[in-house]
Amino acid sequence: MLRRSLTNQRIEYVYIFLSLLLLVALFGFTTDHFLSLQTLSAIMSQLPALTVVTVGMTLVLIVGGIDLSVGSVVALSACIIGTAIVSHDVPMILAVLLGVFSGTIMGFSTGYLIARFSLPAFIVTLGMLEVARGMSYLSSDSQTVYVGSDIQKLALPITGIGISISMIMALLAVISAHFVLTRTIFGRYIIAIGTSETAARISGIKIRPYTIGVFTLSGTLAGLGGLFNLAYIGSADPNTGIGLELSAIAAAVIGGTSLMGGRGSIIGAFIGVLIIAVLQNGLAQLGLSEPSKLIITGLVIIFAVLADRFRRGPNRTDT
Amino acid sequence: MLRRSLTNQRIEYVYIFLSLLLLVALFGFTTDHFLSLQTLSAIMSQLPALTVVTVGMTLVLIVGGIDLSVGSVVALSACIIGTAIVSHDVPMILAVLLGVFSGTIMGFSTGYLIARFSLPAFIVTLGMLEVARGMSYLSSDSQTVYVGSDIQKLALPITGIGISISMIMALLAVISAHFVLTRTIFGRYIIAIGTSETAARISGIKIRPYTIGVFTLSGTLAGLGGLFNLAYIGSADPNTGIGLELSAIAAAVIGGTSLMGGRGSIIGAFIGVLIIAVLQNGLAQLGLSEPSKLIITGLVIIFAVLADRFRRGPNRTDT
Amino acid sequence: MSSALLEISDLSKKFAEPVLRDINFEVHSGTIHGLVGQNGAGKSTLTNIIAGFLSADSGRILLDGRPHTPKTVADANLRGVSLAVQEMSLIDNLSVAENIMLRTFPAEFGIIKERQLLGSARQLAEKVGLGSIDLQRQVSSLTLAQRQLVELAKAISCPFRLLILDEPTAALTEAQTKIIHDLLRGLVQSSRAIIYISHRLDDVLELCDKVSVLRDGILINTRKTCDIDASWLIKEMSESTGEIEEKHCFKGQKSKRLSVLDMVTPRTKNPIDLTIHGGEIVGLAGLAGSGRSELLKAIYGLEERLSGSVKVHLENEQWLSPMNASESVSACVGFIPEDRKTQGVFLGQDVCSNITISSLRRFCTWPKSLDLIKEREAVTALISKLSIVCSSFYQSIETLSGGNQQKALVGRWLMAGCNILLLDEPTRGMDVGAKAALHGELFAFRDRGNGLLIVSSELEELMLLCDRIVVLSDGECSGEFTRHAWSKELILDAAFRAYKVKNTETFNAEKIFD
Amino acid sequence: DGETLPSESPRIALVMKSLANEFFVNMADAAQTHQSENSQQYSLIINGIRNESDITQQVSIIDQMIAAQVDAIVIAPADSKALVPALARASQAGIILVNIDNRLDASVLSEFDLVIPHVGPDNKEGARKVGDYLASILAAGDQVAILEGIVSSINSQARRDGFEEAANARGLIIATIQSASWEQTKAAEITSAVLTQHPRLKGVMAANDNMALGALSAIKQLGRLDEIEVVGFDNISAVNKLVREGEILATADQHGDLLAVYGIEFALDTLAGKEVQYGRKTPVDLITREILQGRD
Ligand SMILES: Nc1ncnc2c1ncn2[C@@H]1O[C@H](COP(=O)(O)OP(=O)(O)OP(=O)(O)O)[C@@H](O)[C@H]1O
Ligand SMILES: Nc1ncnc2c1ncn2[C@@H]1O[C@H](COP(=O)(O)OP(=O)(O)OP(=O)(O)O)[C@@H](O)[C@H]1O
Ligand SMILES: [Mg+2]
Ligand SMILES: [Mg+2]
Repeated sequence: MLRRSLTNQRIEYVYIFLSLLLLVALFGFTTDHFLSLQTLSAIMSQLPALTVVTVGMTLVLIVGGIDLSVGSVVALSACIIGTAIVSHDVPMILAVLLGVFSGTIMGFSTGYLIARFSLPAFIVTLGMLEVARGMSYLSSDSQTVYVGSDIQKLALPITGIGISISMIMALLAVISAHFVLTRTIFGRYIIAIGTSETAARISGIKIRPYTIGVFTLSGTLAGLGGLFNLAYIGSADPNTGIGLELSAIAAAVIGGTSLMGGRGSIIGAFIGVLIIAVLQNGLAQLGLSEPSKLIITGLVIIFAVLADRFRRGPNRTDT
Repeated sequence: MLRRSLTNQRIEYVYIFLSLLLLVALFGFTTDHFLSLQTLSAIMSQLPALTVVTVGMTLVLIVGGIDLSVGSVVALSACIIGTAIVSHDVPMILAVLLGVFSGTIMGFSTGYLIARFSLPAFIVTLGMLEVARGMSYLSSDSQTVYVGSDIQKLALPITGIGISISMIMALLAVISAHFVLTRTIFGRYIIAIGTSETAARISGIKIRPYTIGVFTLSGTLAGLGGLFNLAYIGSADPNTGIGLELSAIAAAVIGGTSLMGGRGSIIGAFIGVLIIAVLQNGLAQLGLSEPSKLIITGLVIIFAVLADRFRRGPNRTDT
Repeated sequence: MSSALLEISDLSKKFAEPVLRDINFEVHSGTIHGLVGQNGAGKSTLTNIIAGFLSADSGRILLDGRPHTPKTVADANLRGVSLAVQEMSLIDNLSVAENIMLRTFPAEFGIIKERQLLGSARQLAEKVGLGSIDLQRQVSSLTLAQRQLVELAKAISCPFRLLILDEPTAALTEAQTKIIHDLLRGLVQSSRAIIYISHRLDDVLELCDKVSVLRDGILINTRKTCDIDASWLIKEMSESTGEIEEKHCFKGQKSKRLSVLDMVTPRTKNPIDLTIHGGEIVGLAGLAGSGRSELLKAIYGLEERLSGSVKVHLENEQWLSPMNASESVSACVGFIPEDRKTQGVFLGQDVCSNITISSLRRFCTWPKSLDLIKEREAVTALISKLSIVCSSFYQSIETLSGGNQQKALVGRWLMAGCNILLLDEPTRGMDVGAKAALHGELFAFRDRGNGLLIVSSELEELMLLCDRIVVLSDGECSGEFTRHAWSKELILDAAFRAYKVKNTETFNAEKIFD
Repeated sequence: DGETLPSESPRIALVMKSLANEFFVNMADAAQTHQSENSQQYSLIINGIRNESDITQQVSIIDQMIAAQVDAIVIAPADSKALVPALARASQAGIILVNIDNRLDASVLSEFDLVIPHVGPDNKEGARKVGDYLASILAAGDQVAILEGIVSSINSQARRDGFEEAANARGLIIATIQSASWEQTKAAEITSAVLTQHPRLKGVMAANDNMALGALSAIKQLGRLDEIEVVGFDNISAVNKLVREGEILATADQHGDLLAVYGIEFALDTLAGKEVQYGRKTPVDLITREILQGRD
């Protein structure tokens, strides 16, 4: 099991990693300064929020769900932290906990609705997307809340190590989620539930706590994403994170996660995040017009799943 | 078959229709002028675009796919028609055909990619969403193209009948799609494919042409939606239709369509469209703040699927 | 004998490893040609290739003397090849009538003629013995047996030259099987042929004109059925006699293991009481639709219990009362469902995780992480103990043959340390050898002092395995027999009892057959 | 019964581009305050659209307001031409119209024989002022980048044009113009990429303050706050603070609060039968550190 799964996975990673390298090489050729430390550090500072959100999304996809609300929850968490610090003089640590916890609560409510009433996750989280966005406008009074440089320390590279606390936390999230998925009962159970709920129930797995658990995790990670976003920009914008859910899903799927549940890889999803970040950065360095950027982004997404298909062979059919 | 399926379906409609009436009554009580002919005519003039897009989406969902690109395709079609008329002096009929046909082509390409390479529809149409949006910026030079009142005649109520050509066409689309779904081989086959692709293949149904056909239809209907949008506004906006796909999916699911494929109703989806339109209209007449509107919209969506679940009983599990 | 309708030469097919090797095979017009072989021998693969669902790697197929290389099932249909598959191809969201007529909707300009559809479907349904079923029901509401009959009706709905039936009677009772056989005899005319796959060798010998034996992807032998008998077939299939000595001695201590008290399910009329002792195999017999599966699920905690309870007895006079599946597993009760594919195994996951899913706690080390090496060792040991045929334990479970999938499911519960096992149709669709092997495992399980409750539609199987047989009839308990005090007639009589008592005049075939 | 009953006070609808954007929220707040101070005189319904450039939704809102039989509509149009046909419908229904913020297109108005009073600032002019100020700090030949909003939005286009004019007039070199869709995060990402590609960049001109905030954070991240100046537009409170602290060089204030109030007053005057035909241009003020310190 150990040996083989490692080899299998390594091969999966190799292919998608090659796509990433190809993209990097492409931008290296077409721009002057893409292959530079500065680009690396720019990309690194953009990664944390999308990374943690994608980790949560991957787990949700594996258990057979989907979470469209993450972008709004990121905004909600950022606004709660920002408003707490600025308008209510809450100490930063407490404010951060409050923000992340708001994500936990949103995730738990979503999971509870889905698991308790067997509702379609797509629609429940679509509703939650609106609700969380409305709440983030409410909590910030629809204003951009400037928090200042204290919180930005999270996003600044630590001298000596060269990467920021946000990034370290995001990497920790990747590693622990990978561990949970491959080496714990929780991981096996969510894979089983995502593969076949009936078979999982017959095997003695309780469906509800695991479904709720995964959505709660995704909400919490989105709350953390809000913190990282806030730390990156230094101000909380209730309009942030629109469309983030689609980037996260794209990253997860490019990284080999199935939208049908039961199959997915955290490391793959992280490489998917890197691909998206490199793409955005490279296109901005190229300075292409907005239409061209959109068209290229769309084509790269399609190309990435196409490449994945050719690697995997045509047998597996997802929706 | 005939008698039986009719009875079943009628019951489904009754329940969702009651939700609609409840909503109307609610707004009737809380606002002064909601129950008026003007409100009716305002709603009627907003319906056609969302209606045809939802019809396409419902068919796509039934065949087991999803189409996230419809909003962008609506914009693309509107921009192509607008630019053709204004900048290239193309006769209106020809321009309209061109615009709708652009939707057909987008739909066909999407369907071809999905069916030929068995790619996940979610990701392919996510890519197409970006591509079509980029193309609509390109075709309109990122400007709102003012077309004028000629094309608006489509959207104006015909004296005597009281409804517009757009609306008549949209209703025709609803009726014919309902007919196709319930009374033709094509309809049965897409239900079969959506229920189980393998079973359909073993039964001797060719999957590809039907999948491609349904996506092409959805693209064409989105193209038509672009025309109706253009006719409603009188100008083509390359930014129109953002998020339309989510409204269309919500309408379809509220109307009883399963996101897992194989089950759905066009009439139900149309009532779903009405619910969404009534909700928007009523909230605007109430003049609530933006946050409250968002939160109410989200809760209504969740409540609608919850009500549907209680009616259907807890057995069916969708994602 | 007339000329060859189907001629296959040097056909090979490989998945992960070769599944069919240089098959040479002929089917003549006017015959019913049997195809037998162990689980995984390649029967379904071969027929799926002929029917266009799979493509061969090499070799040649001639149909009517012309090359036959269908790319899709639809292509093969056009050439007159019709297939009824083992894992059924019914569309749950369509009605019975629509499923039957799926290939040949009566239509004008693509618009379906409803009346004609119903009429034709009715005729076909009657032919297969589904005479009085409501054709407008969704097929998802049918029992397995009914679904199998619908599948058959669907296969004969379009004009065919070659009809391929992959285990058409696996879920049917004897009476239903007889109707089907009569139908098939009538269908074979001078220009048609039927390929008939079954593990019921007596059926094959009785029905078919010729029979071919597949073993490990090689076509070993083709004979006329009049020249051979079942033991010859078994020998050819497996190179061994496949006989198992009956170990029907109930030698366990008579301690109660599981008792069911006043169980009422939606289908039952009267409360049901049942006790399983350690070292005992209890059978649950009854006609199709009599509510056996439902009772089993209710005991396990999957199905709704209207009232009643289950007690799992522990060593020290104490007992547990599991309310749902996960509590049952904690109480060391295991369940293997009748629908292996959708409810039993996790398709797409490897053999290893399919086996260990219910016993992961055993492999947990501090801090809550799985010891993959320990897991691997345990699974390897189990695979060799149960002799599950797979290339490795990380092979995807859906690529295993049905029999081996079933063994893996038994393995799941052995791994979980169950001492009570509930099995629903455990050997459906399994060959003689695999069946015997599974039976051996069940006996061994019993002999370790564990209790079993088995539902099977094959009375012979129950009579071979069980120490006691409880009979359900139309949702009520209509008899209980112990070994040596039963006979086939007595059991059948009990199985029919509720239907007869209820209304002797309107006692109709449907009640029995559906 | 579209005409007001004598006993009923008139209902005015304020239709805006967004209610999720600080500029318009301030506008709405000011209008709300005005209404509560004059609650005898009129009642107010405020609506905004979800996405600043979703014209369709704004047209729907106008139709909904016609259906709600309001007496006057004060609108900040999301597009100068596209809204006119819908406003013509409103006018036909006897509703008084006032145009605030961007000006509706004169030629299309005349096509519909409409005269709608306008109260509003000149976005392009404002952007030019901000651009000029940036240029006065930088030297001719310095490189600047422009961040525009959603490319098809008229505000974005006007401000971009104003920045461009100022830069060209003062000899600044425009290194790149890219859209960050009005968003902070996107602006930060694009700015860091642009800074890599154009290491000698000296200034970033953002078409709104949120994008300016994003650009600022990217610059801080790279530790180049001393070398690069950022200007924005809108004077939202967060940026106002940063201008004061000297991190952002300048922004522009369009006095959104006044806009809505002026618009409502126009409408009330018209309803009262006074003749108000003319537009009223509102000021766009340059906001810099000196100016703010001067005000204190
Ligand atoms: N899609 C697949 N991928 C890989 N291997 C497969 C696949 N389908 C079947 N096999 C393998 O091919 C072999 C033959 O399978 P097949 O289903 O033809 O056997 P069979 O004779 O029909 O068995 P049974 O009696 O159990 O139905 C088995 O070992 C099986 O594991
Ligand atoms: N004659 C019938 N009347 C009413 N319901 C029936 C009948 N036959 C079957 N059913 C329904 O179908 C299901 C069949 O019950 P169950 O599966 O427990 O029967 P079974 O004895 O296991 O039959 P099978 O051999 O077909 O699996 C029940 O849920 C019941 O609701
Ligand atoms: Mg088989
Ligand atoms: Mg059963």
